[in-house]
Amino acid sequence: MASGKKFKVINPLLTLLLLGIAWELVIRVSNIPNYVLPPPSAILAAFGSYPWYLTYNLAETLTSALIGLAIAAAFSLTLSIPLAYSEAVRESVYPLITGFNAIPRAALVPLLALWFGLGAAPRVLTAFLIAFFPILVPTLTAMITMEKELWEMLQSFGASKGQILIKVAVPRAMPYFLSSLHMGLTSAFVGSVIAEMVASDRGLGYVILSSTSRLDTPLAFACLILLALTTFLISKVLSLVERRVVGWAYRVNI
Amino acid sequence: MASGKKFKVINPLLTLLLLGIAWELVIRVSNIPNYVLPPPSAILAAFGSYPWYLTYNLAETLTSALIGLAIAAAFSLTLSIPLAYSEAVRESVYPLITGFNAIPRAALVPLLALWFGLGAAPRVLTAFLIAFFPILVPTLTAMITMEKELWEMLQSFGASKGQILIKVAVPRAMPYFLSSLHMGLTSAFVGSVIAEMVASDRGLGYVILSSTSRLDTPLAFACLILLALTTFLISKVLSLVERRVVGWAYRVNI
Amino acid sequence: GWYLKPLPPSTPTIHVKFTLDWAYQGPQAPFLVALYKGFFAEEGLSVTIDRGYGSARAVSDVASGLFDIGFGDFNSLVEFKSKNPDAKVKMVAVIHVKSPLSVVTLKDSGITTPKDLEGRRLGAPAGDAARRVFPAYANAVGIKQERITWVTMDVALREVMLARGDVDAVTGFYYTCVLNLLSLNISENNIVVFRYDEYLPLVGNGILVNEDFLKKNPEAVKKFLKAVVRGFKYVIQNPDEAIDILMQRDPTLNKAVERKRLLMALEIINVKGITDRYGFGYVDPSIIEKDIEAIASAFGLSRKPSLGEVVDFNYLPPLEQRLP
Amino acid sequence: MEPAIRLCGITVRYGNGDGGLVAVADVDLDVMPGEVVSIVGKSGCGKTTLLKVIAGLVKPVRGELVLNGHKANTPHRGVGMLFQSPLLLPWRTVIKNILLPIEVLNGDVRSYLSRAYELIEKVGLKGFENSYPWELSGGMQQRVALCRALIHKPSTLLLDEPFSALDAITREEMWGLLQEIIEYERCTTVLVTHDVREAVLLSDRVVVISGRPGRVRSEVRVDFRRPRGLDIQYTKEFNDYVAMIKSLIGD
Amino acid sequence: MEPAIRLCGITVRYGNGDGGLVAVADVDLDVMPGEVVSIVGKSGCGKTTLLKVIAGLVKPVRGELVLNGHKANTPHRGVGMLFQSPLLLPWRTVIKNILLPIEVLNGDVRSYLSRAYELIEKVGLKGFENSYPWELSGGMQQRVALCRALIHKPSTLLLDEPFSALDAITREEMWGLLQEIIEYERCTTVLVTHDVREAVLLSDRVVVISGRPGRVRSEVRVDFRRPRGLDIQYTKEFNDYVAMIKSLIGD
Ligand SMILES: Nc1ncnc2c1ncn2[C@@H]1O[C@H](COP(=O)(O)OP(=O)(O)OP(=O)(O)O)[C@@H](O)[C@H]1O
Ligand SMILES: Nc1ncnc2c1ncn2[C@@H]1O[C@H](COP(=O)(O)OP(=O)(O)OP(=O)(O)O)[C@@H](O)[C@H]1O
Ligand SMILES: [Mg+2]
Ligand SMILES: [Mg+2]
Repeated sequence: MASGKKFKVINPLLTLLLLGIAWELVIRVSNIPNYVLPPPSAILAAFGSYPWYLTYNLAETLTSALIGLAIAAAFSLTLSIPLAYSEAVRESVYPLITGFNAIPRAALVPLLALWFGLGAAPRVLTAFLIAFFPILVPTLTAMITMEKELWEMLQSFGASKGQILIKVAVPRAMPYFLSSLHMGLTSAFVGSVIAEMVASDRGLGYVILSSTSRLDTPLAFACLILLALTTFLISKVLSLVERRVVGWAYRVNI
Repeated sequence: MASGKKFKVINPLLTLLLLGIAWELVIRVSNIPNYVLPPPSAILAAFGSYPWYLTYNLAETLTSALIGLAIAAAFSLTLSIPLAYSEAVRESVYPLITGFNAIPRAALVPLLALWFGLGAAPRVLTAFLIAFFPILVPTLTAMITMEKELWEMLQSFGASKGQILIKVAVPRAMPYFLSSLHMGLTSAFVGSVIAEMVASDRGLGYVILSSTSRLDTPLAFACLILLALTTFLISKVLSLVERRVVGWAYRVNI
Repeated sequence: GWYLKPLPPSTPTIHVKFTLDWAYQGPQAPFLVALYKGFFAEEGLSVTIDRGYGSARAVSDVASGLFDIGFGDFNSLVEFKSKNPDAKVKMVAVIHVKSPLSVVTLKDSGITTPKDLEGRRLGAPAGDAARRVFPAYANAVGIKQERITWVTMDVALREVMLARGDVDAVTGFYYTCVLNLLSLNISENNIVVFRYDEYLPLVGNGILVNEDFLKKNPEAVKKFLKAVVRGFKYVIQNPDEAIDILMQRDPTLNKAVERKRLLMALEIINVKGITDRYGFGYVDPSIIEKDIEAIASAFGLSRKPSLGEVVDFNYLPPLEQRLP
Repeated sequence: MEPAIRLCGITVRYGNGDGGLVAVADVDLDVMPGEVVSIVGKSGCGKTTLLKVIAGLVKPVRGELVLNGHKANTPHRGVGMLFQSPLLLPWRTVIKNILLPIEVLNGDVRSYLSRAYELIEKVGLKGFENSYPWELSGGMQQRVALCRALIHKPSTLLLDEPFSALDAITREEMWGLLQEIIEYERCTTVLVTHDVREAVLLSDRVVVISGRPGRVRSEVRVDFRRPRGLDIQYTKEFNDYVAMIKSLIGD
Repeated sequence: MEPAIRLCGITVRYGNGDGGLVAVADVDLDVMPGEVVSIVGKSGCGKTTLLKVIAGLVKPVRGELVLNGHKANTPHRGVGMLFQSPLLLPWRTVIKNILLPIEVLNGDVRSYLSRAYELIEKVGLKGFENSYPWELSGGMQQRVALCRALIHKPSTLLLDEPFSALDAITREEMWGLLQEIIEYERCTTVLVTHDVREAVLLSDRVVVISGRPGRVRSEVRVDFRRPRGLDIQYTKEFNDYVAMIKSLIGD
């Protein structure tokens, strides 16, 4: 048991390590220049040069991403209930949301900055705007594919549509809601970073932009990898929460 | 019945129309300048000025987005099976995918362009890279939350793990797979547009970028709205397919 | 007695939101120097400086009131005013008295004169100012525009594509292009620069002001310009200290590269024959008229804004304060 | 006295057009307050459908449902229904599954807690209060579902094969429990069952349905005095009833 | 002759640590090839668990499962199992649900089609071949599950309360069908049931399990000659068997 658990954490790190070594070797052997793809060693060196600066900017990005995610999660869950409640609402609102989501949020950030100023607001908002849809879709699907038999069971003793949703559809959708948070998490990070690229002078997005504009690719990669690692860790924590909260749904040990 | 169906199509269009009128009024009343937010009338005028140019570029974007989406859908479905098959594989690969997804794809497009040239490849690739994760997550969740009882039923007559996945887990996940295509669709569009902004001289992304740089905000908004409308329509078609293919899952008429 | 000396006027400090044209780099140092050395504070201004996202976007950001003052491109201002006559933005000081716009290529490509560009592939981002003004340049030099093939790409790809030979030349600010090429290990004498200002009377960036702000705080604008001019003069004297101040904002910068970038940028700010005659911030209106003319025809503008619509030099400090 | 449940010419159709199927046709049925009526018939004859009509879950294409003198066509509070499959929620423990109706009816969950524990003990599941449904055997799940149908003291009980997954002994215990509850809480009860002995033992009237489409073939009034002990099963009268009803189903 | 199924000292535990529950303890059982053995016992005594052990679905913590002389501890082909709930796939029609084992076992679906239709007709579901499971009544679903368990001509049949949702008449028809199949296809059969009459009528041996943890209390050999008609139910011998087994369960 214990060794199994350890294995779960070590395994992806091992995969990562192997990937890193392969990457370094390929670059050394084939002599690919830094600006096409920097080797892990150069990226590590970039980490080493600015540990505090990167940490500070990561913290900025992390904060706005997590706040955006939290709002997105709350919003999606709340919105999915009325959407599940009424097919008419769903039919009129859902395609609009889908359409809205096809608009590249990067194009909207300058507008958001105009409306909400240059503070944290546009970053949190962008994170939220990108993250909420991938949380909403699976949650809503799980709600509206509820088995008819369960529905009838609750109706039989006089439960209203709303109560059925709250008591059955929502908990039934929980495994999907929680697993979609992984997706929402990555989206929120992307959102924060994009917003930082377009309207901010802090956060990893800013660092990426300013380093790429100087063609300092290793530093840009260091930021990207920092983002990936952070998300990876938060995602691991999320998985633990998932197994705790909705373990009942994962009874098959595939 | 018939009137009900009509209602479903009219409803979102009506919502849209009302939104448009409200938008126009707000701008007229509050005197917001065009470059901050153009009124719908100016956007319509932009449509009118370049109908063929916009159509041509929309077709470019549409093509790469749809190809990217198709690859993403096929890839997600294919990948979800081995991921569902083995917890070890899942534990080592899934967090890496999550981490990778936190990397803003916008930051990777220049690299893709360096590696694959400036043609259609980076656009399709970006669409694919953005779209596959939101399809993978709900599909995989549906596969691995399969009821233990069904699992045992198939095992009882000697089905292998792989067969159980193919015969039960995959069809059971279909409603989630298909609904996630809505999300994948919007993501694929965003991906194509981002790539066109960074490395292309065609497609709506290019038009958005060049029109904003010419301060032609109404044209940029016309592109954004064209994107939204196209996605909205494809999303409607997807919904029809969904009801046909996985109607069994939508037996509760909420 | 000395104690009767009048107190400094107790005007409340005025807050100014200022945007740069681009990220924190060498050329942006003078503004940071003015802030960190207290030049703004001495004028009773409390200034916040934000990075910018392109010298064209600074125009609309100041016009919309997102910022009170900004550092942005004059040519973009002309286009903006032409399309939005009511827009509340004006230039009160021209800093780049020459334009940084250029075509940059490598000796290896065999291009030695601008005419050689014919039949070649030029790379640039879609909205790049140098690309957009290129028709005027081509006209002035006598290049047949139809014979140029444009390749659209992101800024981040521009120099890399040139270095790899995917394109034969690129357009952009000469100092950005040259420094990026150097960082790709291209040797300096392999780089060829054709600056537009050799053929075209163009200016570059200047101080943009929101007109509502200007109306409300004319004195503040004057004080702001005074402090900015001090900043530039200080930077010319103490480039190393300026870079140190810059590094406080972004420690990941490369000191030597940014110093070089600053010095290259100063070439179009502190120009022999112009700046030592007119001082910082001022350009002969006849040159500006010609600039407007060139932009109007290159961009195909339907309406040519008048001189008074786009510039107003009345807020500049007196000449003696502005001389280098 | 007004009947608690009155079905008038109920016809139910599933699906429409050619593919449709008439599950139940022209059914008339009155159930008096406090009466226990059993519905028996072959598999697929429409028993569950009738029960769902009474619960307001299935809309008849023709006919009327009248409850206590009022027309009804939507689900109504005060019904306790046990479905043919247990339908327990996998994320809730046994006790929470049982308390679900109370939560939904905005009842005071606390004050029903003792009733819940009492019911759990009576159906023989003491010790499994905090188990999850998937940790229970089929018969245990069915008993949990029974508790859930009873928890809110419904005035009308609709039971669809409540004891089909139970062995003879546990089943007899459950018969006792059900009689007790019907007696004390004066529920009007409609019971669908395949066990004719169960029908005769528990009910005042047995309705025999013939299949496809389901119609009322005949009704048999069972005249035993209440409370009925399990030993009446061995009387001749009882076995005569059973034989008669079986033959009615068989035809 | 070697037993087809041999259980040696089987003990099953669900969960571990303090919260765990021993469902079945030290069960020994031999089933000869072609033999029909019934398992009876109170609800929750471990019958389903034993069946799952034989199918290889549940791993005992102690004891051994030997099939045809070979140790086994994983699910094996050639078993036809009917679970306590129908477990039909909602996205497949009746006929496709029934053909599922053939698909999985890489059989030639076409050549089994006629058998599928035959089975459907025998269980009385002709006309419902292309219906979806949720369009069927509970008893109809159970019969579809029975067809699925039989479709691939399994050499071992494991039936968990196969007829619990059926009325007496349909049930008797199914008894006939099952006897026929056991006879012709010589299946080794283990049947879990609550209906003692069913157990006596169908099986060569009835095993009585006592509950919590489940242990074999006693075995009763039923000595009727095969084929057995339904009328043996009315013989005194038959009723003696029933009474005896009932009393064994009751203790
Ligand atoms: N949702 C449905 N859609 C279509 N047909 C249905 C549906 N539910 C039931 N039926 C059909 O209606 C008929 C009666 O079904 P019902 O469930 O009422 O039978 P029943 O008497 O309860 O049978 P059983 O004793 O097997 O439970 C059956 O032929 C069945 O196929
Ligand atoms: N997955 C499980 N996890 C924990 N406990 C279980 C699980 N499955 C069964 N049990 C427990 O094991 C015991 C025996 O269950 P089993 O299903 O074998 O009973 P059964 O004899 O089939 O009863 P029934 O006649 O009611 O179907 C029960 O007490 C039950 O609570
Ligand atoms: Mg039924
Ligand atoms: Mg069981």
